[in-house]
Amino acid sequence: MTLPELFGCTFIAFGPPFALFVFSIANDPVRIIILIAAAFFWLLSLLLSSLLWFAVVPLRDVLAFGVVFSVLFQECFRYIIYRILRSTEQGLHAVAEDTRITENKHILAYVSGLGFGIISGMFALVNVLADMSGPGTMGLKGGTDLFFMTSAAQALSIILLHTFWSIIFFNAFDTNNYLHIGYVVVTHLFVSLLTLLNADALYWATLLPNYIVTILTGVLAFKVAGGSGRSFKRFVMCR
Amino acid sequence: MAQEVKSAAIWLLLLLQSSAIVISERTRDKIYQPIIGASCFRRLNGTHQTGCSSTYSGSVGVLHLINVEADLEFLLSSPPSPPYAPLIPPHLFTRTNLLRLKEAGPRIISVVLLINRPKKMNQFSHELNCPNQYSGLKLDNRTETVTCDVTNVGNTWNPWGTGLLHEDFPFPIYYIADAEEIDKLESCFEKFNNFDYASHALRSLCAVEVKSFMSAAVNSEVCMRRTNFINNLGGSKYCDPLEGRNVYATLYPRNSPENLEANAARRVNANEKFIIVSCRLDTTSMFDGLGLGAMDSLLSLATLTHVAHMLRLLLPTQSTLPDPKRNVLFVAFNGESYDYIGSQRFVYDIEHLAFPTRSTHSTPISFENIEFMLDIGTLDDIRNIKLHTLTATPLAQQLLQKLNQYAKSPRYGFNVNIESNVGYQIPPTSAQSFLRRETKFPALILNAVPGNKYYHSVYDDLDNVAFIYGNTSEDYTILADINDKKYFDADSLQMKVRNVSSIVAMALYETLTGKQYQGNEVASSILADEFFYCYLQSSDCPLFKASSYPNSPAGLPLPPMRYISVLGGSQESSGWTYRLLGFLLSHPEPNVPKENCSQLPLFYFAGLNGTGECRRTTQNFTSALSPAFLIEDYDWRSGQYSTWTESTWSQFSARIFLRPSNVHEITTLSIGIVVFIISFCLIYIISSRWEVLFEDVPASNAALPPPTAC
Amino acid sequence: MDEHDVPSSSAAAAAADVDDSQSGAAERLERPPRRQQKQKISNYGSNEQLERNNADHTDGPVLAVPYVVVRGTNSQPPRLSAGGADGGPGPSQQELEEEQGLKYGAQHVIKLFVPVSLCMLVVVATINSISFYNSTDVYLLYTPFHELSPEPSVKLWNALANSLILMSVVVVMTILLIVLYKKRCYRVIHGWLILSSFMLLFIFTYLYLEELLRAYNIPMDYPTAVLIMWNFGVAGMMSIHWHGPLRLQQGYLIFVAALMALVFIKYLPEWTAWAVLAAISIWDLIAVLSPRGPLRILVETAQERNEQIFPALIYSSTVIYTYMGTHYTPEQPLPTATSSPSYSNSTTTTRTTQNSLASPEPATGGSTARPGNSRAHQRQQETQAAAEGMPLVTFKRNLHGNEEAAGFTQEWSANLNDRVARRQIEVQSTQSGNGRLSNEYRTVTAPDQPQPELPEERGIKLGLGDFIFYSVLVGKASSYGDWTTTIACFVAILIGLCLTLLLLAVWRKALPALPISITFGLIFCFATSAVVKPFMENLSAKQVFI
Amino acid sequence: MDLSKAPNPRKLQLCRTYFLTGFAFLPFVWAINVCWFFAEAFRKPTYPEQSQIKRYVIYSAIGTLFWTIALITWIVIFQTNRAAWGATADYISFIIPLGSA
Repeated sequence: MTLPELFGCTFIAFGPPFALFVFSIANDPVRIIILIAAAFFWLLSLLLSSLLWFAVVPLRDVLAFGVVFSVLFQECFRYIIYRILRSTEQGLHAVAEDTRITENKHILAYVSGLGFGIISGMFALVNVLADMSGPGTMGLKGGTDLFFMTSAAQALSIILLHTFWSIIFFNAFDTNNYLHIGYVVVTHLFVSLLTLLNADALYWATLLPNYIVTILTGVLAFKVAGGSGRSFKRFVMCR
Repeated sequence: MAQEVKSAAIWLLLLLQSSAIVISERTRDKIYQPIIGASCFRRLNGTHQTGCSSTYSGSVGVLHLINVEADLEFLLSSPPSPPYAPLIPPHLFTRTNLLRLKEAGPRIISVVLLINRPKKMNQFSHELNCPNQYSGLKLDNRTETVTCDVTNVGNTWNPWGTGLLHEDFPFPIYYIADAEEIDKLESCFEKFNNFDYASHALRSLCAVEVKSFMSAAVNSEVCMRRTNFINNLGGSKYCDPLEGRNVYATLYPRNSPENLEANAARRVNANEKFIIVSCRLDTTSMFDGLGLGAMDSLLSLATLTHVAHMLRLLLPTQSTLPDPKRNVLFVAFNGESYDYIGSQRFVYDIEHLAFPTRSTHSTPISFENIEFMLDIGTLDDIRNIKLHTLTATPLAQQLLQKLNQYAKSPRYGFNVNIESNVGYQIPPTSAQSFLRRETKFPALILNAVPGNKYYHSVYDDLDNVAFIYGNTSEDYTILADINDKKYFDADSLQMKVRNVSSIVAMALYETLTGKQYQGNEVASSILADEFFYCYLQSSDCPLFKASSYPNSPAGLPLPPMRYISVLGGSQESSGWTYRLLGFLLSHPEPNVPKENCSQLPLFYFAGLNGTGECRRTTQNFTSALSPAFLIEDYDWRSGQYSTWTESTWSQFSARIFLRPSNVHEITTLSIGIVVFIISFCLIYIISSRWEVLFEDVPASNAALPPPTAC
Repeated sequence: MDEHDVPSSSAAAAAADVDDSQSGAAERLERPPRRQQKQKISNYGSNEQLERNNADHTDGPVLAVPYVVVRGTNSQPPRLSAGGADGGPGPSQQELEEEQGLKYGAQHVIKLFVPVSLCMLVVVATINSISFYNSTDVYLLYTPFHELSPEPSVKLWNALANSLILMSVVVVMTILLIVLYKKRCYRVIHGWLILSSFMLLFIFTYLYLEELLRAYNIPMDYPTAVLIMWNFGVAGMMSIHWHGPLRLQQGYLIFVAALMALVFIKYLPEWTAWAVLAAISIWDLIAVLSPRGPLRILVETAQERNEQIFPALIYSSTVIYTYMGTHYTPEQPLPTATSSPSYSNSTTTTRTTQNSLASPEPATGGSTARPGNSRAHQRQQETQAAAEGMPLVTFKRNLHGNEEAAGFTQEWSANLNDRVARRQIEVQSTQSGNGRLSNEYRTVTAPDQPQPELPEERGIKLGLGDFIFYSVLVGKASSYGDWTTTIACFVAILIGLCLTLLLLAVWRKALPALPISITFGLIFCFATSAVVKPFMENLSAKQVFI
Repeated sequence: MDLSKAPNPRKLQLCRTYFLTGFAFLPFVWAINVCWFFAEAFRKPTYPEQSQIKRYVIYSAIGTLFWTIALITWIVIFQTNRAAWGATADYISFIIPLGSA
């Protein structure tokens, strides 16, 4: 029935990540493994945070609590995976096909970030998508029929954000740039808490800032990863 | 590490003690809302399929409330975003409207919801004008019965019938009885659909999805063939024949030695004489599990029960009768609504000397044993009941005279007048199966002039018979005195039943004993009260309790289902009637201990006050499965026997939700595709020339000249 | 401007924690030529094609040879000297082997991820589309207790009893198989295998087809159905038990495993399925690792007999090559150390075009780029190189719940000579300078040597049993209608597989593939459906993203 | 197994076996044969057995095509006439659809 909606939202949310995967991950077994490992670590963080949420019965309905802690847990695990990757770098160097992955450290960061992003996006969206396959759409008991599209857009922004965050985060720890670390954690908290407004269908109040943050973070990540206005110009000029 | 372990342990403890289970709401719970109701389903006979079925995956339609005929025009003349699901109140659920909806086709009308708003309704019967039109008494092998003239609707047995029960609909019809559910539907319609019809195509509309997919198709022949033919590992079932149980009981136990057959040779005991008093046990309606048939069949069942009860109490032992070989056989036929399944089978069994069954160890009964048959038809209006016979016979004369003698006697003050009606204008009752075999068969039919506007419909309920439960916790097992009218006023249902059954019982009393009835005792209206309470309101009632095993689980607080249904279906009504007749027609056996009281004819009842008692009963079952399913390669189109089958289905369900407009869907999809393609191109470009973009960082890349790709 | 020099320094730092700084310098010194010649490739316009080449066939001696040389020289200078000093297997050898083990491990992991994921995909899709496999109404003979009572305790002991029975059957069958194998009753074993795969390919496929059509209410006539079944089954038998295209064989093995998993999901009671999963992985552990474990015995027997084990049992990421070295000697003489680069490149490029997988030769070849590589040394190296191809020993169960062991191919020793020969080729090619030769490597167009390529598959092999039980786990998880649980199980299992393969590459011995993955899978399945699911549903219902 | 390693006579033998097997109502095997040996037959540089392989491949292709057409036509005929054929259609039915003639 509303298979169109299903596919539409799937494309919106997972099209870009899929493209990223196809063009930058799929060729290199090591990257695939790192991707999945990152996903696994994200799962662990989620498990911990939901355990906390589940255990603290009184605060179950206060989603903000769970959100804050899960964000913190995620960042912790981001750090853990950072440590792990950096410590196994030598091994990776030996393992990797094309050594770009170890020469350019941002690739590791990017891959693990994408892993984080994809899995979190999936967990946020996959059940919604499954429910979307029925004949109905949102809105019978409150909620607008924009629900699905906004969820998809939101998930996309989260996926991209995770990627950028990892790039910034890893680099920040390489260079002891605490500003960047702070930036990552704060923006993550900001975005997640902002989405609390979605419950009241204040979509523009959430989507707009989130995408602004996404773009800013993207630019920062671009800079961090060695891009610059000049290089970008050249990149564009090449046409 | 240790701390982690500790904290984990603490968490686990918390988990264990936090017994509050999390109610997490899936998105689908916010999308859908279930609607409780009853669905129309598919039945098949030898030639046709009737009823309705949804599509395989469930039919979806946009809700549209029909208040006046004009609203239908909106749906039928180029609706903005079909398919629609009209919400139709009963008074608009007419043949013409339904047929128009059917013609419109499933692309326009995908679901029909019948909502329980009976304000303007003044008639509602979906049976044919001539019930059982194609079975019953036929002459010079016409396909239609001669006992009813379709062309003259006013003179038919169901003048208000629309015949929709025998139509085949391409869409499911769902009946919503509960007021809350109706409010849900209406509010949803008002909120989302009931404005600016022009823009229906552009916005999300409140729609309903009904799942009632029927497995069977075409006709009984096809679906039975497919069911019996195992064509792969897991054979699948398409339809079941309608099947139930007739309940019968004799006034006197047939325990005289010549009636107990020692050897298996089925010999008829020629000098046994039976007066058959019969009625119909079942009823039907369009929707699954609904339909009480209060007026169309329950009245006659009540009368039969009272007659049996009264005769049992009045009459002396069989040996003292002038003709000690005489006996009365009370039979309640099942499945009569579907071409006389029960009576056809009964006749078939008697022909084959298969009644009673071997298991009863009693001699079979042949037609020679039957003295005459008094069939109690519908008693819509007891003021003018007619005694129908095919031909004028002295027997009929005498009985009519006896009946009227009591009916009119000032002594009892029933002031009922029973007229005679001779000829082919015979009501659609079980007697027709007997007459069909042999027109000389002495069948007399008590039947009132049809006055039931809700024949075979969900509205033939206690309101239709104006029943109010008196709940007089009096002893209903004893006969009442003629003069006590304290509980029920004269024209209450209880009194009507009391009067009619008293008249019949007295007439039969006179017939059996040869003496006129002089007593003051008449049938008990309290029994009638309890009887109707059980059959119309709740199976969890005193009468059923008394007539079942002591402290056996009480029946549901719902009236028993009286649709014949299929093998393995709930045979509630036949079961209760069986116990009831057993209880009311039996003699107590005080000196038989409980443990020896398990084998028929001995039966252990809870009794009036719940302390069990052992009684010698006479009741039993016979199968009510149409002979058509017994005869090898029966010709399904011959119309000789009932061929009704009921399709199997997996589920009935209905839910409402918002159906997104095509515009919305297309927009979503196109946005998705655009995003997808753009991201692909973009990322391909970037990844193919990422050295350019991120030139500065990796030392090894730094020395590179720009790639030749650009 | 810190972005500019930070990464380089960090690179140096990262390099420094393994090498000394001058090695880092050497690194920078060494690499540019390679990059340059990489550019040259693109000049030749065959950029895409080559990129894709060394993308798809991640083994590329094409690139590997110079790489290894570079790394070998700068990343472990002490080793080089050690390697130079004695040709024997010093510690340097060990570590090199380890690296390569990891390297091919990485490729093998992916080569296994794909089929495992496919198998799970088939199962999950079936579970979600065909309700038949979702409801247990009929039961296996081995599970007499049907968990019908609502009591959890009763269910529990039912499940335990069932799994105990099932496991004992499994154990008996294993031992029976070992006995047969020891007694060399190959006919019996083969008959057994053929019978079981026959049943799967015909009866269960029949059932599957029927339910599939039923689920979508599609009419079909017997002639068509029979023809389809007949074709499908026979082709399957041919490609599994005889010769067939590799992809087809792999496809059939995946499908058979999926069918088997579906059978388990369908006919095992709820809790029993979980109990069996746990029990089977424990049994796997015992049977493979314990000194007298039946599968270990089987492996050793197979080893000392130099046999490869029945293809019906194992998913092989490469061709199972049956007649090694039989055709080699007549057709071409042993190439000598002075064979031409063009020839050597033929060996390499054809290896990239064939789908055979990562073989350690180029690497080891690179590592042997030093004076005095004696035959003994190479042979000994062979043994170690062979070790990383060592597959996981696993079982396959057919519907009787019995199981056969799956070994691995031992062809390395069978065709030792060819290896030695080609070893010499590569040694020669690598000896003659890296950059230039590797250029030649690339500039040469697709080779057209009629003589067949030398056999050298040593792809990792995973028993169908692992496919089956992974899929059972994921399928069971997905049968609760919650996709997050399914995904969690999936990820957990893949990670478990990764770890197993990592250990395999490190320990160099046959390992059970089930325990780690299944443990992870079970933990995540239950944790997710109990704790994470409500959390995530609350979040996604309120559209909160974390 | 891997063709690129098999000696030519072996290839020819395989191809022939597949071709002959196909006659046992096994169009699928023919299809496999075509796909599998196509490169051998047409892409590879010529070698003595190639002509035969080519012939087998072509015959297999023809056989596959024939079978495909035959099967499709039969299915079309059956699906269109199933309701009309009545009992006979039911008796040769593997799956009889629910709820339709």
